[in-house]
Parts: sequence; structure tokens; C-alpha cells
Amino acid sequence: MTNVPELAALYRKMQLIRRVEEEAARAYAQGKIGGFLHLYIGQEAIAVGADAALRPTDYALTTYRDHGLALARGMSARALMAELFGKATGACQGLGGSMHVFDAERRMLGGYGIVGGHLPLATGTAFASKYRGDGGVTICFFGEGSVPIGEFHEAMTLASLWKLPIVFVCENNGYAMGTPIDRVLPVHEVTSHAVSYGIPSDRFVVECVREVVTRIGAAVERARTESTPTLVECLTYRFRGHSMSDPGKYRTSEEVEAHKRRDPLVRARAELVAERGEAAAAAIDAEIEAEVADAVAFSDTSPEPTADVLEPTTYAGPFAR
Amino acid sequence: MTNVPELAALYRKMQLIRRVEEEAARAYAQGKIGGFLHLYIGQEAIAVGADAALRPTDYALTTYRDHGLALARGMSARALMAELFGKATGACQGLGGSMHVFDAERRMLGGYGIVGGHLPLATGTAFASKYRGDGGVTICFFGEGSVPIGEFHEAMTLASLWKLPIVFVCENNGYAMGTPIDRVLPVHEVTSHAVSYGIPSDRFVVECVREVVTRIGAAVERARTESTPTLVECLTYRFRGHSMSDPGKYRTSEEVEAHKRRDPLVRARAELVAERGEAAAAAIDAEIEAEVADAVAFSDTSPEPTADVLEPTTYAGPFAR
Amino acid sequence: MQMTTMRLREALRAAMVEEMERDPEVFLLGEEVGHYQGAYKVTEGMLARFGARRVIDTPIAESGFAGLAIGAAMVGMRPIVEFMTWNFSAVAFDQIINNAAKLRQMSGGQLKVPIVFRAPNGSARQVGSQHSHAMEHFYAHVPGLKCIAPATPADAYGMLKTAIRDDDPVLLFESETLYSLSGDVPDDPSFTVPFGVARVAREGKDVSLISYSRAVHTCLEAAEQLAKAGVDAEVIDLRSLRPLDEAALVAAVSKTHRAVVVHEGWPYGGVGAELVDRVQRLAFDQLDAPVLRVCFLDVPMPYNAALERLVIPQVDRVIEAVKSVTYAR
Amino acid sequence: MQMTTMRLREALRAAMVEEMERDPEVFLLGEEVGHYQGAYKVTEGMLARFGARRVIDTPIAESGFAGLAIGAAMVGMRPIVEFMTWNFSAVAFDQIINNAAKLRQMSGGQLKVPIVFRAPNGSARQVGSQHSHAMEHFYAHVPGLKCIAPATPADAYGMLKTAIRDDDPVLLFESETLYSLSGDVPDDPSFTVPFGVARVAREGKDVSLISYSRAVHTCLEAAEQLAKAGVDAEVIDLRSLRPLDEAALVAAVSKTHRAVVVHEGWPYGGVGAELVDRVQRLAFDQLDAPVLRVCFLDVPMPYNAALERLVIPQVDRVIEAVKSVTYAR
Ligand SMILES: Cc1ncc(C[n+]2csc(CCOP(=O)(O)OP(=O)(O)O)c2C)c(N)n1
Ligand SMILES: Cc1ncc(C[n+]2csc(CCOP(=O)(O)OP(=O)(O)O)c2C)c(N)n1
Ligand SMILES: [Mg+2]
Ligand SMILES: [Mg+2]
Repeated sequence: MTNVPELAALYRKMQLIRRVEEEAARAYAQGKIGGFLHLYIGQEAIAVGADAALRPTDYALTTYRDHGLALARGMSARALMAELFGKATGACQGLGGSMHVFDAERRMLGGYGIVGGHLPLATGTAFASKYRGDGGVTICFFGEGSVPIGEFHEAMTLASLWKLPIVFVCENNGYAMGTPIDRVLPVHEVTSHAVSYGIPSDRFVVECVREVVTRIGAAVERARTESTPTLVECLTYRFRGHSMSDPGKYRTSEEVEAHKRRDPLVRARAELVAERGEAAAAAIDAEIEAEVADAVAFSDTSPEPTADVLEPTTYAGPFAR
Repeated sequence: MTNVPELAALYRKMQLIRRVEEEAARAYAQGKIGGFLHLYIGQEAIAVGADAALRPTDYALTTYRDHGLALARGMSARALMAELFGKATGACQGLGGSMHVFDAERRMLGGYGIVGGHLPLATGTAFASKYRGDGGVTICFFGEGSVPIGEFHEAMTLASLWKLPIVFVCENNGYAMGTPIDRVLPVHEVTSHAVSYGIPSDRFVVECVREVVTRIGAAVERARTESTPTLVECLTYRFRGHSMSDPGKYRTSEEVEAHKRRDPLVRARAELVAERGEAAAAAIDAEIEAEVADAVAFSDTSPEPTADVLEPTTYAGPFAR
Repeated sequence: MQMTTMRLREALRAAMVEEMERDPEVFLLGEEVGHYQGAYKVTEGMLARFGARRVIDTPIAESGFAGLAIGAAMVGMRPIVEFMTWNFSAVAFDQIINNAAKLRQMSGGQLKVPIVFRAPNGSARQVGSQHSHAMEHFYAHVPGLKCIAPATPADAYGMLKTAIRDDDPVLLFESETLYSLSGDVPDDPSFTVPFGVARVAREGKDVSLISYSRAVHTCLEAAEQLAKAGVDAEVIDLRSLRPLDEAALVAAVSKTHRAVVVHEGWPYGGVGAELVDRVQRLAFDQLDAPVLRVCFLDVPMPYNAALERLVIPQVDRVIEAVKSVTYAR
Repeated sequence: MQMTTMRLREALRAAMVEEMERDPEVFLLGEEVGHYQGAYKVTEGMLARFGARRVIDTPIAESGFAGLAIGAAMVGMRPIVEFMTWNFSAVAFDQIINNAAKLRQMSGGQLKVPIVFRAPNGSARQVGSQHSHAMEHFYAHVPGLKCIAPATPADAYGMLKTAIRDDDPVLLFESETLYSLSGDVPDDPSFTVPFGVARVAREGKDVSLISYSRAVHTCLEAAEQLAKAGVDAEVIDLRSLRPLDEAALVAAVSKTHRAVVVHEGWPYGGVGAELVDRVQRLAFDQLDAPVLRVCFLDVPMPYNAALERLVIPQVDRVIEAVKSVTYAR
């Protein structure tokens, strides 16, 4: 059984993600952040719960909707926010931006813009762990909209065939941009594919972060001890549009509001208050506010990267022209 | 229920394919045919049985192992053999060769060299039939080795989602080049995927060509009348190597011989003899010999294509440089 | 000719709408083209007008739906495939280079593939390295394909119509940064713009700036500034990359004796290098200086806005190159 | 140096075997590389030597196993990916251009991707249009990748070793038609050949034939014949396409003042056009004639043997181009 951390620690991370992203949305409106900005708001329990089931040395990869995972893995709000601001002090020196957040030290291995493209990569880090016998596990997140694309299937085949220590987590938030699941998947249960790949699966509605820890934890354990891959489907919801440029007209406000009323963050806070009192929760909130304000100030005042960063980040060795 | 043609007609086509390919193998050894040559010997019952379940206006696509389907669809031995010889009189003017046999009039739409690549195309011809309401069905053949590649899955998703009139026929001959199925598929039943795509399936050992007609016929009917795709898995065996350059060391001769003893062509002939007497079968054989000899002579004496064919086959309109 | 002023995205839409009205075998498919009204609103209103049978939202499966469309085209339909951006065509690369481009040849001329692929291409604004590809450099290489990249609403309209009516696969490279560009478009639904004919976007006698798509506007701006400095730059808008208008290249260089090629995308190979090849080969004796190129710096696109500006061709880099080929200071 | 004569396929194998002996983080994967001993027998015996843990037969899922290898490389392993041929990399195109080439940049320099992709490339013998791609023209375009294309067993050996030890993604373009070519290879396991350094395959003073891989041998043959006609042709074997040896190009053209570029693959864009760009840009004043190119005709590869011969660069076409740039009859 996976060790479930203190609720306070889980709540803290969820709240950090929520507040960092709310400030990022504001900064985007102010023109401090450019390009695409995909918010994770509503889905925080997944990254936070999953991270709690991992060791710091395990590998994690996700899509462009990557801020939550980065913070869950322990990246500082400063490093993330500065990256969104495109600053030299950002996690990727301002080169990656919102969609490409990496923290090699914390084994946060991105942040990818091509739907499905990172799934094979994740089988590769899992392969490396198995090859080296280092006991490591890889966790790989993706949306339900990625299931139709070929690379999902190629990754599943390789993971199952070679018994790789990997957990595939489909964050099924019901929409791929403006497209509801029934327009993209003939069978709505993503886990139905686990059968034809001969691997275990799990499927549940994300309401409670501690449940995420134990459910994903079971899959992580299976990967670690049996080197067996698992397909986990988390039913969730994003409260915002697909990205900042999406007005989200394809959902009714009733639908969105109904989901907001079941916000796993609110639930985590309520449970925390029940266990430890309002003051404990409020203290965390205050800390987070300070941390987020500091991250924004830090990012505002950080320097821009300079041109000399371009060539050495293109090639590790001598530049090849 | 699909109308099953006279066994004589089915046997005739099977024997034609067998003998054309045997002569092609000889011509290859003589250097009259170049490039890759993938023989269909042992699998003839599938193309012949499937064709019998189709209308002449239905579309058919397959892999590089395409001679059988071309002949089954009614291409002449001359047109096929001349194509293998690279002659101007070949089905594709000698430009396509063994892997790319097309006969647009007979709705034999190729002949493809990239594993998995033609499956999406087949959904496209099925889409056209449905869009136009022309009552047409598409049949698409591929090997079990194509199941791991993404395009198989993308094609299945689109076919199921849009309810296309298509029959996917996996010719599971147990090997992808030198690789047996257990090294490429975590679950050996290809039809297991039908469940996660929400479509019907059928799976059977190919022994009797008339059974192929009725089994594939049922799927064709479902496509035609309900516009429902089906995944059919035909368990079969190729008697020769993957291509002419494959010594086939990965299979024991016992294994190969055991399969040859269950040769569906031999069975078809035996049944024909039982029904109509040896003379009837022998007459067909004699006809085929003449046809094949004529095809070789025709191909030997046909002219080579000339350079002026290159540009107009690159663009339908003015050449774009 | 009667003209209507419209944005480039509307010009594209008008071309598609008119062709779909004209020919029932034309249909449109792609991610979010229908209910969402298009990721960049090019297809706005088309679902309502033509219904879900002809305006089709696809799952994220580019290889699958591109292949599906090619298959439909090979039996005579005329699909328009919208990729959300050209970047995502990389997962459908095999379908385009091996099926769309080769079906006619493999079948010995029996088949044709009348299909249009269209999408925004090149850099947008801070979308990072995986979303900033100038994909025309991969595709123009391939015989069997035609590649066009208009820079104005009228050309977008007229060339998309030509593309839809063309019997070969045509790849239309748009630019997100040009969708809101306004311009006059002929009111005549029979108006089309042929492929392979470049447009002189600005007359000039001292140097030829050869360009297409977004970079044409950079060249025009550079030409304005150069004029103030006494350099009279010509701007050639190629419009069509394959076929290329060789006569226009030769004519330009025969007049100005100096050329600078300006485009999005990396320097190594691609359309820019091809232009250099054609110019030096077909007009060698006319050249008074090497042909220079202004394009992306040879690195993946950075997210940071200032660095992105540095990587994308800008007016100052064009002017610098012009100074170099005219040996001015 | 002590030398052993071996075939090019054995030279490649020796390089892999030695590097796998040296570094336990090197492994090999691809279709039929193990039990089948390699589709072209390059990997013969390697499964027996290293076992199934390090010599891995993959299913047909190029995007999947290329991506898997890139993922392993991003955490420090050193995979060698064999595609059965480079043609099949088209279905893994996105993995190579978007992940292998960009992981370092996207991560702001935190990661590196020490991976080798290798396979036969270009035309073989009558394998038809879908199996005859010269894929280097697509990949050399992309910053973040390195592309090499040796023409001799020694270079194949020395450059593959360099590639395996390199910290960046390296794409090695082989040719089925060269696998049985014999040549001397140094007996020294520490022998490597650096990237970006061209080799003068034949000295000459009248014209420079610039080439790589299979076409180098066509050039050498052409040079022999030209010598009889009194034209002294130099043959430059680039060996490495990205990085390109600019100094060698300038030196060659400064001596001969005439250049013909010879390669497999189509004319539009690609490595050939890039070479023209470099030569005319870096040695404009040295050129006495336009740089000409001899490459595939601009059509998909036909199956018919005679037409295939016509499409692939042959000695006579090289000689014709040389005559043209030397203004001889
Ligand atoms: C191959 C590819 N095609 C299209 C896109 C554009 N795109 C980005 S995100 C997205 C929707 C993805 O939905 P889902 O997988 O459900 O993830 P979510 O955004 O809901 O987290 C699309 C179509 C892309 N990035 N890559
Ligand atoms: C994308 C791709 N990868 C690899 C190949 C090389 N190749 C050709 S056929 C083949 C085996 C296919 O086996 P299967 O699908 O079972 O068909 P079979 O040959 O048995 O009919 C391989 C690996 C290819 N043509 N395309
Ligand atoms: Mg989603
Ligand atoms: Mg097989």
C-alpha cells in the first residue's frame, strides 16, 4: 500500500497550483505571458496525488497542460512563473514557455506540444529504468483526446510487450479542445483498450486527492515490483477553456458550475479544516499567497535570456551547421 | 446470405494465383523481375473468397503482397506478369512493380509498401461510398504485423466513429518477416481490438475457400446494409519466405510442411474433383497453364516503358517544378 | 472588377464556400472545423451552412484523417483537409509524401488525387519550438505535390479556388499572422489565380527581394525603408512555391542583378536554397553579387518574445542583406 | 596503421560491437535486428553476442520505438536505432524532428539526446517509389540533428563510432548498394572520424565534383572517364552533411572555379540546393560557371530498371554537367 502523505501537504500543492495558474491567467491578460497558456485548474488533484505516489527519482511526463505536474514534482513557483514570463531565470531559461516545462533534477521531463508524441518517450524512460535495474517508475499523463492518435497505441504495445515499469494516466476531462468525447472515441471507456493490450487498468472519478494517491499508487507499485504497465483513467474536468484563447462556448455554464461545486480542491480544504481546523488551512493559504506574489515579482524583475543561449541549447556538442 | 459461386470458379482463381506466382518466382530467379517479390502462395483462398463476396464496384486495397488480390479481382495474368517484368503493358505501365499493383477499373486500388499506410486510405474509399450513397463497400487487407502500427488504430477509430462500410481483413500468417506473432503482439487475437473500437469481429482458420466467402460475406453484408465496419481475422500461413530474398530460417521445415499438408488450394481441388470429377479439375489446370505461359510470353516480348511516361504520371495536370 | 474588402481568413472561407456550393464532391474535414468554428475561425459558419455530412470534425488522428481524405480523393472526391496547424502534419508525413504524392505514379497514371491540405504555417507568436515549423521546406521537395503560399486576401481566395479545382494534391501554407490582413478581393466567383505565376509586389531596380507568405510584408516594409536610403528594391511575391515561376526570377535578376531571398524556416536546404539554385543557375551571368538569404536563424524557435523576434526574419536583417549585396555601408 | 579489409556492412557492425563492448549504456533496437540477423545483415551475430536485453527486435511501430529510444536517450542511455530503411522513418518523422531535435532546446539545455538513427537510404534496386527515398534531404534541414553519409568502410566505421559517442542525435545514412563494398579499415578501436570534415576522394584541378555516399563512386567513375577526355576532376566526399565542411567547399572551388554537386534525391531544395547556396555565397568570386546539380530526376522512382537508371544520377549525366560547366563540347 502506498503511503498517503499528510493532507496538509497535498492541499498545499493543490492550492499552490491553483493560485499560480490564476496569477498566470492575470499575467497573460496583461501581456506578460505569450503564446498558448493551458490551465490545469480543476485537475490539480491528479498531478498532486500521482506525485505523492512516486519517488523523487521516478520520471514524469505530460502534455502542454503541464504547470500542475511541474509544481507537484517540486518545481518552485518562481522557476515556473519566470518560464511563463519567458525569463532567463525560468525553468528552461525562457526558451520552452508554458507548454514545455522541464526540471531534469526533479525528473519532470516535460511538457510536450504534439498530442500523443510524449507517450513513446515515456516508454523510453521506463525502458531505461528496467534496463538499468534502478527500480524507477515512469508516469505519463495525457488527455482522452490523445487516444485516437497512433502513438498512444504504439506506446501501449511496447509497454505491454516489454513489460515496462510505467503508469499511463489518461486525464479524461471530457473534452479535447471543443470536442466532447463522443465525437472522438467510439467506446467512451479509455480503459477498454487495456484489455486488448493485455495490461491492468483502473478507472475512477477524481474527487478526493487521497484516493488519487492510493489508486495511482497501486499502479505505481505494480510497475515497481512487477514491472507491469497499467492504464489508469481519471475522470476529471477542467474549469477553464482549453487554453486562454478558448472562449469555451461548447459547454453550458450549468455544466461547468456543476463541476465546480465538486471541486476536489474545495473538498481537500474542507477535509483539512475538519481535521486540523480553519487556522491550519488559512495558514497554508497565506503562505501560498506570499509564494505566488514572490514568484510574480521575481519573474517581473528577472532578466530576459540573451541570444548567446540559442546555439548551446540547440546542440550539446559543437554547433552543426 | 452471400451467394457462394461455383467451386470451379473459386478453384480456378486460386490455381491461377498459385501458378502465376510460381512462374514469377522462376522469372525472378532469371532476373526478369527485380526489386522485392512477396508471394501470396498459401493464402490464395482469402483474396479469392473475399472477392467472391464483393461486387465488382466495391473497393479493395492491400499490402505489397498484392498479386493474389489483383488476380482475384479479375486482372489478367498478362497485365500482372508484365507489371512484374516492368513492361509498358503492365497494369501500371511498369512503374509500380510487384508491390504496387493497381487496376482502377476493377477497383483494385493497390498495392502499398508502407506497413499500415493503406488502412486510412481504405477508410477514405469507404467514406466516399457512404457520402455518395452508392452502396459500395471497401475491403482492406493487412498482415498481423501491421497491428502494432498507429495507422491501424487510427483507421479503426475513424471507421467505427463514422460507421463506414468497410471490412478490415487481417491476414494473420503468424509472421511479420522473420518475427513470430508473440514478439509483436501482447494479445495474440487481433480481434481483441474490435471490442475497444466497438465493432463486430470474426476470426477463423482459413481452410476452405467457400467458408471464406460466407464468413467475409457476412461482414460485407453488414457493411453494405448497416454501414457497420467489421474486423475479420483470417488465420493463415505463407508457404514461402517473406519475399524472394528471405531464406526463411526462422521456421522449421516441419512447421512449413505441416501447413502445406493443409493447403486450402489442395482442398479446393479435392472437393472439386469429388463434386465434378478429375477431368473437370484437370481441364481448369490445363487452361491455367496456357494462360500463365501466355502471360510470360506476353511479358517477355512486351516493350519497356519510355521516359515520356514519367512526367504525366507524376502530375495529372501541368508538371510542377 | 468589382471588389469587396475582406480579411484573409474570410477570403479563404469564401473560396471554400463557393467551391462547396459549386461542387457537391468537395468536403471539408479537420480538427475543430465544425462546431468550434475553426481553431482560427477560418471555417466559421460552414457547419451551419453545409451540415455535418460535408463539414466534418475529426478526432486527433492526423495520419488517419489525412489518409482517409487521400483515399476519398483517389476515387474522385475533392477533400479539403484543414490541419489545425501545419506542425501537426508531421504525424501524417508518410501519408502525404507516400500516398498523396505517389498514388498517381504507383498506379501508372490510373489514379489522380485531387486534394487540398491547408493550415497556418510558420511562426505565430511565442508558440514555441514544436509549434513554429515552416513545413513547406519539407513538402516542396517532393514531386507529385504542389505548394502554394499566398500573401494577400485576393491571392488566398483565387489560389484556394484553383487548388480545389486542381487534379493534383495541393498544399496551401497560410499564416496565422496574416488571417486578419484586409485586402480587396474580386467579387467574381469565377476569379482564380493560376499556380506558378509570381506577382511583382513592388517595382524596383536596385535589388530583388524574393519572398512569399508572411515574409512578403517584411520585404515591403524593408523596401520602404530602403527607398528612404536611396535603394530601390523590387519585391517579388512568389505565391506559388511548386511550381516556381522561373521566368519571373530570371526577369527580376536580369534587371536588378542582385537578389535577397526572404522566408520563414531554417536556412539548410528547403525553398530558400532552391531559389538560390535557380537564380544562380538560370541567371548566373546577370548576378553582380551572391544571392543572400534572410530566414530563421538555424535554431529551434525560442519561446521568449525578444529571442523569437531575433530568430524570425525582420526588416533590419533584410536591409542588412540588401546592403551587403549592393556593397553599400 | 594496421588495416583489415572488410565490407562496409562489417565495418558498421564492428563499430557497433566495439562501442557496445565499451559502454554498457549503448543498445540496439529495430525490426529484425536480432533473431533475423538484420534485414541487410548489418547486425549479424549481435544478438548472440549481447543477448536480447541489448539487441532488441521491435514490432513494426517506428514512431513508437524511435520515441522509446529518444526517451531512453534523454535520461542518458545511448540507443542505436536501426530503421529497416530510412523510408520507414517517415512514420516516425514527428518523433525525430520534434523530440530528438528539440528536447535539448525545449528543456533550456537541461537535457541532451545522445542517439543514433541508422538505416539504408536512397535508391536500392527496383524497389519502387515508396522504398527509394533519399531522406537526408528532409532531416539535414533541421537544427538539432546531425547527418552523416559516409561512402567507404573506413568512414562508416569511424563515423559510426563518433556518432555513438556524440551527445547529440546523429542520423547515419547508409546505402544498400554499398554494404558489400570492401575497403581497408584501421585495426585500432580508438580510430574515429570527426564530423564536418570532407575528404578529397580524388585530386583534380579543372572541376570539383561534390558528393556523398553512393554518388561518390559515381563521381569517381566519371572522373576516370573525364581524365581520358583531358578533364581533371576533383572529387570531394563530404561524408558529413550537417555539419558541412565549408572550408573544403571554398578550397575546392577556389582551385577549380567550377563545381558540380552530385547526390541521390530530388532536385527541389535539400542538401544539393544547400551546397549550391554555400558555394555561391562563400566563393562567389571564384566561380567561373554556375554550380550544376546531378540528382534524381524530379519524379517518384519508377520500378522499371531502365527508367530507374535514368532517374538515378549516372556517370554520363555527371560528365554532361561537367562539360557544361567547363564549356566543353
Ligand atoms: C498531433 C496534434 N494534433 C493537434 C494538436 C492541437 N491540439 C492541442 S491540444 C488538443 C486537444 C487535446 O485534448 P486532450 O487530449 O483531451 O487533452 P486536454 O487538452 O483535454 O488536456 C489539440 C487538438 C496537437 N497539439 N497535436
Ligand atoms: C512502416 C514500415 N516499416 C517496416 C516495413 C518493412 N516491412 C515490410 S513487410 C514487413 C512485415 C509485415 O508483416 P505482416 O504485416 O504480418 O504482413 P505479411 O508480410 O506477413 O503479409 C516489414 C517489417 C515497411 N514496409 N513499412
Ligand atoms: Mg481532454
Ligand atoms: Mg504476417
